[in-house]
Amino acid sequence: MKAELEKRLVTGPDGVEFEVDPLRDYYCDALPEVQRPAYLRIVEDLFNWARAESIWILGFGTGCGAIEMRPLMTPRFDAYRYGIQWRPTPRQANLFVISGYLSVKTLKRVIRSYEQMQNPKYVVGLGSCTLNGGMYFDSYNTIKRLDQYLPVDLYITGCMPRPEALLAGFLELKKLIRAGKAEGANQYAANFAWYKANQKQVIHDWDMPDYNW
Amino acid sequence: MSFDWMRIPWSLVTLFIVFNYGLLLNALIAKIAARVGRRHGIPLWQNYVDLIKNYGQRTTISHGVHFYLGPVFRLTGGIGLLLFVPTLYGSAYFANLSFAGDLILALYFVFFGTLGMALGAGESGHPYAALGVSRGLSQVTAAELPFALAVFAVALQYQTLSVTEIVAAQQGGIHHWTLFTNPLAVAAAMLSFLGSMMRPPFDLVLAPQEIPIGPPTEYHSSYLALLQTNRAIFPIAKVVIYMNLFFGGATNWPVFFLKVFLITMVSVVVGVVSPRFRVEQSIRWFLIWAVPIGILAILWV
Amino acid sequence: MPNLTQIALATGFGLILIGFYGALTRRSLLRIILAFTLASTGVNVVIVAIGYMRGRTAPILDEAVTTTTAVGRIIDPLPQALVLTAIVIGLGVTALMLAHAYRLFLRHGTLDIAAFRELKW
Amino acid sequence: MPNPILLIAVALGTAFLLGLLEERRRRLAWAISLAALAFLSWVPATWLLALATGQAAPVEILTAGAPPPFAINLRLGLAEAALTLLVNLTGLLTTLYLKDRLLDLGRRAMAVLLVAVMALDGLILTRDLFNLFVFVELTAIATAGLLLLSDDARALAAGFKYLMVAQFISVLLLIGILFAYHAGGTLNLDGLAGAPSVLGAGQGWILEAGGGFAFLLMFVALVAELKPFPANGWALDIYESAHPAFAALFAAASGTAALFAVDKLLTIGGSEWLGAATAIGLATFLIAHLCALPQDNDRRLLGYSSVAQTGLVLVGIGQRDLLGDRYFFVAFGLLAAHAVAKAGLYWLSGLMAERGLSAWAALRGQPWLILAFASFLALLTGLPPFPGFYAKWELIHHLAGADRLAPLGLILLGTLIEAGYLFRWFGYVIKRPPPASAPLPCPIHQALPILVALVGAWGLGWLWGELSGQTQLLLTWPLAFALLFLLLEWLPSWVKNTLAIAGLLAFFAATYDYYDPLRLIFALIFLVGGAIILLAGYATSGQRTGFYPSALLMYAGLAILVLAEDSFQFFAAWELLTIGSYFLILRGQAAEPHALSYLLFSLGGAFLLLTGFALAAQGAPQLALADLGGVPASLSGWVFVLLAIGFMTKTAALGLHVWLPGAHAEAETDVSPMVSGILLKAGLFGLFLLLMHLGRQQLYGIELTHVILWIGALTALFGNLLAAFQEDAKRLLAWSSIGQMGYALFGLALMNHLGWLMALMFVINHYIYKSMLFLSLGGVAKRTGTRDMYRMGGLITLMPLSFIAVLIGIIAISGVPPLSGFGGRWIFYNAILDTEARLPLVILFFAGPIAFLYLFRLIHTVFLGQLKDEHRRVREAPFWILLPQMLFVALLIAFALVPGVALRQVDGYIARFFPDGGLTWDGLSIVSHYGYWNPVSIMLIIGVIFMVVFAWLLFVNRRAQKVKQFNIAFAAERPYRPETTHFAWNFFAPYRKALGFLTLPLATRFWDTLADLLHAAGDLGRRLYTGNGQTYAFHFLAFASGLILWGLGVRP
Amino acid sequence: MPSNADPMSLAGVHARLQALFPLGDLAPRRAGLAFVDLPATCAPPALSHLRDREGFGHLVLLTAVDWLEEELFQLTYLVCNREARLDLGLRVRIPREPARMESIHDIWPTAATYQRELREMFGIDFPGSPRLDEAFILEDWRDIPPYRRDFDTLRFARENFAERPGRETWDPASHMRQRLYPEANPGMDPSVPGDRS
Repeated sequence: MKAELEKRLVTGPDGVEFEVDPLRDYYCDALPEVQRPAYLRIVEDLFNWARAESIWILGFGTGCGAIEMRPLMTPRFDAYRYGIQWRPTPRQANLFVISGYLSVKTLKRVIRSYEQMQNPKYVVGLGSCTLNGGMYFDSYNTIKRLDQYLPVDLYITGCMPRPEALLAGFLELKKLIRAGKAEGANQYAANFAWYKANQKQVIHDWDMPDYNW
Repeated sequence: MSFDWMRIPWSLVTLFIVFNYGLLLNALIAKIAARVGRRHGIPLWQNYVDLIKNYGQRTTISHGVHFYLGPVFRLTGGIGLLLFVPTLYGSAYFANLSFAGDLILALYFVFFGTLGMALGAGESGHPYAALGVSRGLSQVTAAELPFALAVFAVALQYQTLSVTEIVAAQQGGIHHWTLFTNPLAVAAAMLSFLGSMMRPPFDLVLAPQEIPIGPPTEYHSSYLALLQTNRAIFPIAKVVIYMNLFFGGATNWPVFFLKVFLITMVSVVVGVVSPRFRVEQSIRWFLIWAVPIGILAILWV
Repeated sequence: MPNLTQIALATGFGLILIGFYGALTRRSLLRIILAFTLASTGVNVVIVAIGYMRGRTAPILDEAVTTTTAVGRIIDPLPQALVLTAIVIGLGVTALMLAHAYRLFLRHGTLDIAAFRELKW
Repeated sequence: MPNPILLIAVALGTAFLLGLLEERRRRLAWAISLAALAFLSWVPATWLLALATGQAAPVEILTAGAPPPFAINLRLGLAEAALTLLVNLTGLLTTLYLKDRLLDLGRRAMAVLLVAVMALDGLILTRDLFNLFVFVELTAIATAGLLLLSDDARALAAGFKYLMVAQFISVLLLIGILFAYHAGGTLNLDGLAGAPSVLGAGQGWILEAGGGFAFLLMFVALVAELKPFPANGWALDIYESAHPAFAALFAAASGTAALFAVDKLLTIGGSEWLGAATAIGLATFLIAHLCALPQDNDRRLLGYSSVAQTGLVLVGIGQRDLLGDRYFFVAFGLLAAHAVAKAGLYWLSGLMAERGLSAWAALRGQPWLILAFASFLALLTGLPPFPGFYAKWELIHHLAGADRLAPLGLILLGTLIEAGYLFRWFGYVIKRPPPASAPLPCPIHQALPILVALVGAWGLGWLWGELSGQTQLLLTWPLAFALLFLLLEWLPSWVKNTLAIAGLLAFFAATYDYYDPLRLIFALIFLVGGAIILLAGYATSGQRTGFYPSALLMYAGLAILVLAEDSFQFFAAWELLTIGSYFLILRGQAAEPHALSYLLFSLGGAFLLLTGFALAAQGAPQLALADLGGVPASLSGWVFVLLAIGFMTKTAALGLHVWLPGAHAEAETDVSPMVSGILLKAGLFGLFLLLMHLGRQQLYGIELTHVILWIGALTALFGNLLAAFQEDAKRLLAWSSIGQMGYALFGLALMNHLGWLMALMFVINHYIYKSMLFLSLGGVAKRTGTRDMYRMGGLITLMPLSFIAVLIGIIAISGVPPLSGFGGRWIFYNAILDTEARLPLVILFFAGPIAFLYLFRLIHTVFLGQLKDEHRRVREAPFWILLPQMLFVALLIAFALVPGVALRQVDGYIARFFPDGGLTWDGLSIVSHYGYWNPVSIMLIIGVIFMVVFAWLLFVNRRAQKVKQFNIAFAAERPYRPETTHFAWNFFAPYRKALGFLTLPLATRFWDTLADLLHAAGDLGRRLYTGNGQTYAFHFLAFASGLILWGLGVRP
Repeated sequence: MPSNADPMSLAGVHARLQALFPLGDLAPRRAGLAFVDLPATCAPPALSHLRDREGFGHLVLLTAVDWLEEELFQLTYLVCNREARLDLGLRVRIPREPARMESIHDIWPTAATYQRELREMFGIDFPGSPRLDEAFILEDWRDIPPYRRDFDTLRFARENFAERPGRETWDPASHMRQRLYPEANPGMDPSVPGDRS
């Protein structure tokens, strides 16, 4: 456990001595709940349509696929036409594109960012490395199957899929969202323990709260 | 001034019109900027979709009471600014709630939203938020100076602080506009307009490439929706003030739409092609270029 | 031939100046005290010289100078009376200075005026 | 009535009687000498009473039964009675003080003491020149003898040096007397004074051969007794090495006698010598004060001070022709003040073990000794209600009347320097750690003289109040109430607090109908506002000694200030509130240097006010404030400048602001709001009066109000700008006060209706929100133990009420609409539309938004951001500090909603000075010539919109997950520690890069170099006294020959 | 390739270096690049000599090779002389078990990162190198350093990471030939998964 996270005794300005436990005091330790959709069917459909039409991707390039996302911002492919744009903070993003091999160290950061996104959130895995380890199938450092650790809505195959494939994938994702079948967040919340067990099996020094709000 | 209750529904109508116009105008401007980069650009209704999506988000987090109230202050600032200034000159319906206060109220009410938002961002505990606010405040103080000078010059010229009277003085043909009767003041005001519209070269505070989007870093889903609503209303309200003071106000809605579009295009045209200033460079730029023109304006009147 | 008062006055003032010169230049305490006594004697000479009138006698009323004729024959008696007190006072002050000099010598072991400079600035 | 000759006879008789006693009966000898001295004091006391009440006429004592030319005569008039009483009383108390020393030295020492007192009495009473010489010599011998009382071995050398100079003096004096006798024919003073001469009456004898030269010699000899500048090395050595009791006698008694001797001499010398006496007095006064600056030995410092004070009395004597019948009141006022204070201070010095100035910190063991020490310092520097204050007031007014501005200026400069080193010393006593030695031994025979001196000081203060013909300060209600608290120190603090609050409110209620609308607002802020802030006093337990007298002294000053009709009351009130606030600020933890700089700036300002009032009064004793406008045009420019600078030192205008940040930041939690919220308004009140009466003034063609306009604008800019760069919360608020005062100054200088209204709005607003902010930040600093903003953070959850107070405060300061700050800005905009001075507006427009910078920085770094570990268990601020804040919040909101309540009458009142451009108050909205403002509807609309939007957000975002401080999107990483994630240090780095060059501390550097120059001059000056007796003798001769050469030149 | 007479050539450098340190012979790889062996103790002085005297101012890389069979680690310091466009590789052999080598971070500060990586990946200790034991890529790694040849990555991957069943590997050449010319080589159904070697 890192030095700054250990429990420590602190004396306040008025001499009162008390204990500070960083993991309990600095982080909210609530667990995620399953969020049911809106009451009315029609309202949920409207929201799903809006979510489909305005996909905000988190700017977090994990592997070699990130370079494939850049052309989408250029005039040739222009993802903005489909209501897709990139947001710097996970708070405001609702799509997390895992673009390539995911080392254990990056997985830890990916989990933290994923958990900081708000409920209807989707994960798209790019390339064969997220599917089955790809050419790093025998690597000691990369995970082999993404959906063991994060609820993945869509895989776009290819080593690395070209921007056209990405656009096709996003359109496919839109269909899923509009159909209401992209409930990865609820799935993550439902079997949270299973996901967390898998993650901890691979990430040994887990110096964060279980769910990073 | 007796308070006739009819003003409220009419001002809500103004609010609705301006809100929709704001969303469409922002989308249009985004498309123009895209077309400059030879990109197709977002569809015009995209802002609506983003708004609905953000309102539709199921979970939110809250860092504390004032974090929760930040966007409320911001939106109240935007709506208030719009309603305290008469949108259409001469029409009994669209003079909004301008009876309450005059130009000074509008000038200082701009800071109400900024202050509330700054406090909310501060409470999020994110260092980028505080850093963004510090940069924003530094830039705004320098940007406000030429605008204050221009407003004072206009007040001196027309010997009044009431917006309605200023617009009244500019009616009757294009040559009565302050643009022509007091060009220096308008020049200073427009330079300061560039600074307050958060577009390059002065968009360091909210630029995604800088520290992630400054103050609203920790805001998301319904908070962000409120901020988006404000981003539709607040720029229009500010432009309305510029229109009323310097460009002869609007007597009917089409003229209003046209003038607001053209004024906004000034900052868009400059913004699309220019790089980004650091904060001290923008402060120096304002103090070296915009303020002397402002001083000339108040001396010349 | 300058008359007697001028000679007396000259000697008196001469003595005073010598006394001042001695007090200011000599470093030893005793020499300074001596210089001051010289000056005070000079003053006494001057006092007496002022009271002198030509052709008059000492102000002693006896059978030679009766009280009635005295006013025309004697010199002005007042300075001479004053000089007595002045001499006594001079004596007192000199005695005190000698006592101080003695105690200073006991303590510092030297009589040089420049040695007693603890109190300065 | 006892025969005055007894003064000499009893003293001499007892001295010889002591000789008859055996050696071992010392206690009896001591008792006898005490009884003798008591009788000696009783005689002149009865005479003084009789002469003062006119029952007796001055009496001539013919020693030999024959009229003067044939025998020596002594006179006992009013002056002589008073002086002999002073001498004998000092002698009595000194003998009492020297009990132990006398008992082990034996009866001879007592005899010498009695002879010394007798000689001094003789010096005062005698009218015969030679007799004068005899008593001078007797004093010299007695002094040299009594020097040996001291246990300091260096006294021997001092005694010898003194005797050397005494020898010179006696030589010159004797020759002078003889030649005077030769020329004037008689030794009697009255004879010489009236001696007819061929050229007319008066000092005819001087015209005889040698007469002028004789007088010159006598004059040089007697002035040398007064320790004039070059020739006072020996006096300083005596003061340093003598036994403190004897030094008291030497300073008080022999100084007095010598001064009266010179006074008698001057009566026969003609008026052209008065100029010489004034010049010598002034030179000694100034240079001695300068040389006292670098001193750190307490007795030598007191030596320099007494030499200087003697010089001042000599100046008084030199101005006798100008003062006329007030001469005795002024001269004896200065003399008595010096004598009592110096005696008291030397007696205090006798108690101290070490000689360092900070060793006096042992005084803190006995609070009444601190009161004595403070009274003596106030007595010396001439602060109210002591005689020195009345005397200096008369002296300055006469000097101003006769256009003698050089001596006036030099006297005030010297007094300022003296206040500097004395109150620096007072700061050491209150603040420095006491020496490790045993607590202060204070046996009864040493305590009694000090007590008598203290009672004497206050008695003289009362007496001089009566004699001055002005208002008797001690009997004014506020000051009496404040002094009452000196007696109530033993009560617990909450009782005293209740009393103080009740007193303030009662006084306000009693004097309610004396105020015109303008004064009413200031009275409200001073008294009722003060009472509200005093509520915070309940938060501290214990006795809090020293707080309530000083606080009420300040409030007394403020109360009298508002009610003052004439310049005397105004100036006395100004000085009272200055001293009171100095003692208040000094209580702060590290406030010593800042309190001193505050006092010096305020006293400097006060002396400018004094000069201004004196010039305006043109010789009259005081000037009614109402006809301040009636000053002739030639003077009004200068009066305006002097008074304006005086008032601007109190409102910390640019250049005179260096004291404010330190003073307000280092003061205690509930003192800061008093000093910042209330005291700054005294300066504004003064400026209001000034501009109301004098209006626009020209000086050499420059429009003065225009200059103040620029000063106001620049102060606002630099105040706000520097506030943005402070790291210490209270310093940030202090700098912000400077900025706000700049705004008020600007409003005042606009010289139009709305400008003054804006200034008043600022006065009210600034009081409310600055007191609130200082209280809340004081509470936060008390709880978190630090004032540095970057050490705090995230306190919003732990101290919500303080947060609300600060939030409301910053909304009000920034001028954002709903609250009253906006009212001020609205009136400001309407005001500037009327003026034609445009350029300062640019600076003020720039200063406006800068206020946002430091306001956001204050609230963010303290309440928002990351909560540090050690602050996790911080409790809310104490209840009694929160209560005033909540009162202020309510006050602010009420004032925002209905500003009319406070401003309506004042608006009418100002209309008397500026009829056009007023506001019309119809219904809820306020309409001016240019625009309209409806506070209630603005608040309503904003409230409604806010509630609607808030409801909408609540509906949309019902279940927000409450998260803690590290749940932030920190680039997918875990934030390291709260300290590293709280952004507070160097908050406006880009601003510093852009405008950093404006924050160079030029003013501070200027004042520091000035202070260093004075110290260097002092250090250089004191090098003159090399300690070598011969050098001192040479100095004396140089002084004598210089004076003689000058004298020969002036003789007609 | 000018003979060693030309001072600027690698041979010249080698000759001069030979005079100072017990070098192996020069193994030129191509024009401007050669390798030479030298004992471990001489490496740091040789490197500083090359840097200060011979103008080899740029440490291109520091890597290691695991000679499992000879129980040796071979460290290669590749330095480059920009002006003369010469690259010289110094090869040093250190024993595998007490894998320790003198740190050269004081000659080149960048070497600290290389040494930190070698420490994590090979387990070679460079005493005195700054932040040597801080996690570089592998956080909280509990197995033997992965770059060592006696570490079986495939086994580790299978044990630690969840696999997706049904993964097939096709030889790309034959697969494409089958896809493009199905008639030329019948019987090979491209869709049938070949077993993995």
